[in-house]
Amino acid sequence: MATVHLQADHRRFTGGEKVLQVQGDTVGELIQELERRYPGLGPLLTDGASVAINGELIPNGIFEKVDESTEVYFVAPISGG
Amino acid sequence: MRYAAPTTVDEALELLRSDPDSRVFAGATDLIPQIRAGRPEPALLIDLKRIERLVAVSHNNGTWTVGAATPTAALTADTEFSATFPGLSEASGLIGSDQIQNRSSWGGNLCNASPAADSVPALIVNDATAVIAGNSGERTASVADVVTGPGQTSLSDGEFIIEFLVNDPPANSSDAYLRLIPRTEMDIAVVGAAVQLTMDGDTVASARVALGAVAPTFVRVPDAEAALVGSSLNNGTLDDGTLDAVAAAASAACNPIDDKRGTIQYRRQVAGVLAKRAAQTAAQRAQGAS
Amino acid sequence: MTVTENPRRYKYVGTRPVRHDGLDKVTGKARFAADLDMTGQLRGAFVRSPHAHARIVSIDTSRAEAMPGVKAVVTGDDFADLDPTHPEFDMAVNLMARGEALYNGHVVAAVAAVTASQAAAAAAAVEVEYEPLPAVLTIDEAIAVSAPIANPTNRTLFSGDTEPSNLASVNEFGRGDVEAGFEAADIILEREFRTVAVHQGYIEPHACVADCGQDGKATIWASSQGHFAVRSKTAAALGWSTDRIKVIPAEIGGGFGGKTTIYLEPVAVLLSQKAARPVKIVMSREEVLRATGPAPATKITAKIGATNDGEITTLQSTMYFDNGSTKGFSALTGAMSVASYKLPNLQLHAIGTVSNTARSAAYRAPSAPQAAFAVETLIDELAQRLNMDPIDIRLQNAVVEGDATAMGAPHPKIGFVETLEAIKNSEHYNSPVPEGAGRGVGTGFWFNIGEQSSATVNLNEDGTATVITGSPDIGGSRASMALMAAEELGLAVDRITPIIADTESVGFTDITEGSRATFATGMAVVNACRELIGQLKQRAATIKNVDVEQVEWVDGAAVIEGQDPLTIPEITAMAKNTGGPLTATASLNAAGAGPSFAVHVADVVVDEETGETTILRYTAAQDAGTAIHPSYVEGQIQGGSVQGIGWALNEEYIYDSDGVMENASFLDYRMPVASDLPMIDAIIVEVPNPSHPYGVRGVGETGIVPPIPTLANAIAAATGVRMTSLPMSPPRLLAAISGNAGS
Amino acid sequence: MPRTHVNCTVNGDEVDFLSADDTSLLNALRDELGLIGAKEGCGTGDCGACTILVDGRVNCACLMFAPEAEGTSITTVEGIAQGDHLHPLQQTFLEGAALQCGVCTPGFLVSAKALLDENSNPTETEIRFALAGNLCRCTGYDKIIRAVQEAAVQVNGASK
Repeated sequence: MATVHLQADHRRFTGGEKVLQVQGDTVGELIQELERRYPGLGPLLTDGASVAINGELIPNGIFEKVDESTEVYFVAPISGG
Repeated sequence: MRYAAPTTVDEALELLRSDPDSRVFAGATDLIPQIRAGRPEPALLIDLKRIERLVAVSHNNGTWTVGAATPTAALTADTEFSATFPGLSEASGLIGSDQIQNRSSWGGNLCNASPAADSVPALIVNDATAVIAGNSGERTASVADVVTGPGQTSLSDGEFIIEFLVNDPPANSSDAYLRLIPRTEMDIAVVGAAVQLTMDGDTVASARVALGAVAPTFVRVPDAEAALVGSSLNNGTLDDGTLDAVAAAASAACNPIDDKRGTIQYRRQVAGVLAKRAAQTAAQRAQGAS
Repeated sequence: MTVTENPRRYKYVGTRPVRHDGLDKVTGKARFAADLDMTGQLRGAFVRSPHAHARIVSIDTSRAEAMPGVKAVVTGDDFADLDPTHPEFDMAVNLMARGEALYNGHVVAAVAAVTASQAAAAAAAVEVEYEPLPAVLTIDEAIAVSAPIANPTNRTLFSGDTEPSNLASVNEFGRGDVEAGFEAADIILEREFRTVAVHQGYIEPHACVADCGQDGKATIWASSQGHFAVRSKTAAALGWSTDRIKVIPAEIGGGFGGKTTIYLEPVAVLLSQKAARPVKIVMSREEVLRATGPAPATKITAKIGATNDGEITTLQSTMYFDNGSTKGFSALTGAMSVASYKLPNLQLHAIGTVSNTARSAAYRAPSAPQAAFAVETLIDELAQRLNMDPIDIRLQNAVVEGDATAMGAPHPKIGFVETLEAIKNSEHYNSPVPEGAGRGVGTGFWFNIGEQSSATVNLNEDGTATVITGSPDIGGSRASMALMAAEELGLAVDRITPIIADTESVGFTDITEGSRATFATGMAVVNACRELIGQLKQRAATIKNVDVEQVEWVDGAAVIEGQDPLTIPEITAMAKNTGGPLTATASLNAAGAGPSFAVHVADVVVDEETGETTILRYTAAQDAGTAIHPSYVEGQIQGGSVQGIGWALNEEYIYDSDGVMENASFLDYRMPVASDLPMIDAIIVEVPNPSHPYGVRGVGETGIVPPIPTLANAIAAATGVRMTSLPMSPPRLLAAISGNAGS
Repeated sequence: MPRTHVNCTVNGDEVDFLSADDTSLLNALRDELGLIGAKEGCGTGDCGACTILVDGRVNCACLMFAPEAEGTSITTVEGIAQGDHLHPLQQTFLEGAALQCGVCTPGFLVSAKALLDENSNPTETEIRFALAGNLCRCTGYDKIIRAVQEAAVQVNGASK
């Protein structure tokens, strides 16, 4: 279980919900659960996003462990120049 | 493309006759970029820099004779020349970087026939003459009459400029050249303004004003010249009325285009600004000249 | 000059040794891609579309193939057909058009011949029949109701839409309630800002050599920011497996993001395969400007509200970024970079558009400078209206650790306040503004990134070391790697040789981008060194016949109580007796990249009769985390500043009505020259990044962000005119001052 | 394609090469003589990466036809050190971190050498204008200017 914060783009899938409590032990499991609850949201989170966990930006972090105290933000992929 | 480096004027004329698709060059600082941009290569390129007369500079009996292929760096480094014609020296020194300065020449700058050429307005206000070689011998033409349009000159096929003649100015005379470029170097004039004038005490006795990059050819501005003549220099400045008249006349004389380097509006406005500033500088210099 | 949060505590890190690749670069020996020649090498040349948008009806290569010296010709038919959803689809289409030419300069065919001039002649002889199509050249044209479709393969990212569109991406994010924020504001400012495309402007044009053998394997010598990416992108474009391609990095002559993608390599490989000879391709400057890079043009509206005491209550912005011919994330990263202030109410719309202009590429802190132009101009105007100091209003609203970024995630430990204070306390900021001049301040932010890196460290038999990484060195990173290895091992920097290995000689490493090389690859180097130290202690224990727990590693030597220390050369000399060579490898996908903030101040004078701006003085402060090699940190700050200055004042893509770039040369694409500038005083602020063993944040990106608003604000102070479109060139500035246009 | 036999002195050595008439001197130096120090950044004389000395004066090698080199004395970046003793500019560029990617560096060194040969005590403004024909995109010029200033001090110190 973790607290997931969604961007405005994601909220069309969730009926406007911005902050969700989601079941799962890893980021990947959170995404699976979100896809189950809101079909179509999963690919957006997997393909288009890095994940910020408790403030630290983690690229490709689908196997990162989460627990009740974890705040997860899905943010857009960033590269650089 | 073939390359030839004649050592005499006659040899160069012979080479020009030998191939209708031939072209003379000095610095090639415009030619090579033009070829790279897709303009067809001439079949025969004739390098004029090995002809002694084309790279010689002399000063005899009040007249400067400057070989048409002389690098402009040699002119700006000539202290006597630069003291005599500070504006013409400045204009010559603005043609590109130090690298370009060792290649660029008055002949090339003039015959490339870009209305933005820096040395040409300054040559025009100094009433310079071009000595032109051709199949029927040498002739002379006023520099002001050489460029007839963008990329076009009054030279006939088979002709090229050998040298320029510039007379020492009368006493109490001087000149100035200013140009506007967006950077401080490595740029083509958006506007260029040259002024040459002669002072009689504090009063302007005669003046010539020419502009570059503001019309298909270089422009003399008689109304600005008329405004200057009779005006006086007080504490190093011409009066506001004269400067405003010079600026207005210069702006009115423009017939510019909008292009990647500047707008019509901008060129008109800045031509006036540069003309009045150049006039002011030339007047100060002339008064300081003895 | 360095403002240090912690006292210097390192022996090597923070010193300024001569870089290891320097000698070759000052003597002319360094080999960039265009300097490489292979036996039997051919030269390649491209056929490029003269139209901004056209259907390719037919291509007849027969006349070109019959020309002297011509050995191979390729067209789009020779390349793999990727599915439009493939991540490299757009890259592949960009390097060779299929069906439609999408911009003026788009490659439609390529030839290889014995000499460069034969190749150019043959390219001119390829006959292409085009059917011109309506072209979209600007953001406004792209979003117009009845706009023609610029690129029929474009679908709006993540929209689920199946119809072609001129929208590349549409994103919306934010927090709070912006309307309530405006209600709470005493002052509200709103402006529209426009910027045009600009180029990265690296001095080395793109170049490569490819040699495809009879075994079907290819070797590529490339100038790129990431040779592993060259491998994967080439493999994708050709439909080849990765093991068929080896990429050897040449020295790279500048990148700034522009060499994170590729334009040449798959074409060179195919030409080489067809001709069975090596093929070298070198772009001309005109090709570079017409068909690579640029950074996106933008149209940004921004509205900001604040209370009379300077608290920003809300920000609302809509940002359009023109990606050029293919989709991209530029609008999204632009909006995401609005992350410097506590904004309780924030609403950002980020819309990427597609047009028939060259495909845009990353450029140093991609998209952040355009966004900062808007936001930092409005904040400056707020300060002016509220009669506040421009640094104070920023300090009042500056984000600190735990405050939300634009996307909502909290900032880690950051140094924005410290960087603002460094400028506030600087001699420059406290000096009187020169007579007739205006002073402006601007700030910038960039995320910085981690990504994947590998490193191998070998100890040689005499105790010297080789540090092998896969990160191309675009700004002195080899020196940084050597410094961190020196610090770890306790070995003098000049006894360490840092090298960049090819794709078969070191582990996978992502592109040098996002200020990640010193951060992430540096971390891999540190980890490999720590692994080596473990081995060294073990060897020392063997030599001294003690338990390894009794060995301490102190200042480059194994220390065992009661015995003389064993130095690295003493241990490596006995390596063969103690288990063989000492080598260690580490790899990682680095998390915890530290965001970087910059604050700049400039004094300018404007000639109000000609519109010319002269910069009298410029100071740039930036949080580097820890400066590993301070000279190259300063160099990144100074170089980024000057690129931003060029962007602000004179650089611009000028297209004619047919979509032809009119100024595709260094004469008319006006990058700053030495005489345009003052010294750029660099102040390094050090607020270490807790996620890196030495506190590195990465410094390459952020420096380009503040200059545009800094100069716009300085010009406003000098003239009273707010410039809202770029470049602020003499004609545009004079028009604005004269009330003819502009502001 | 006509080829011309060109004789000249390059970095003190008498050399000769055959060159197509429309080949630039830059390409001849790089392809015929293997001197790859001078770079082509633009091919139109606008970036200075190909700067060489021809009879002691700075030129863009990309703006010269190879046959024009006949009888001249050319110095490239490869020729500015004295044996294994670096020119003071090379030393100050290294020590002052006046290069990043290094592709413009050969041109800057040659231009700066020409400046110091003529004026061993230039002002900052003189240095900036003397180097205005050389583009650098990495450094913002700051450290390049400082390295030339430092080399000038060394050159003057050595000549006193």
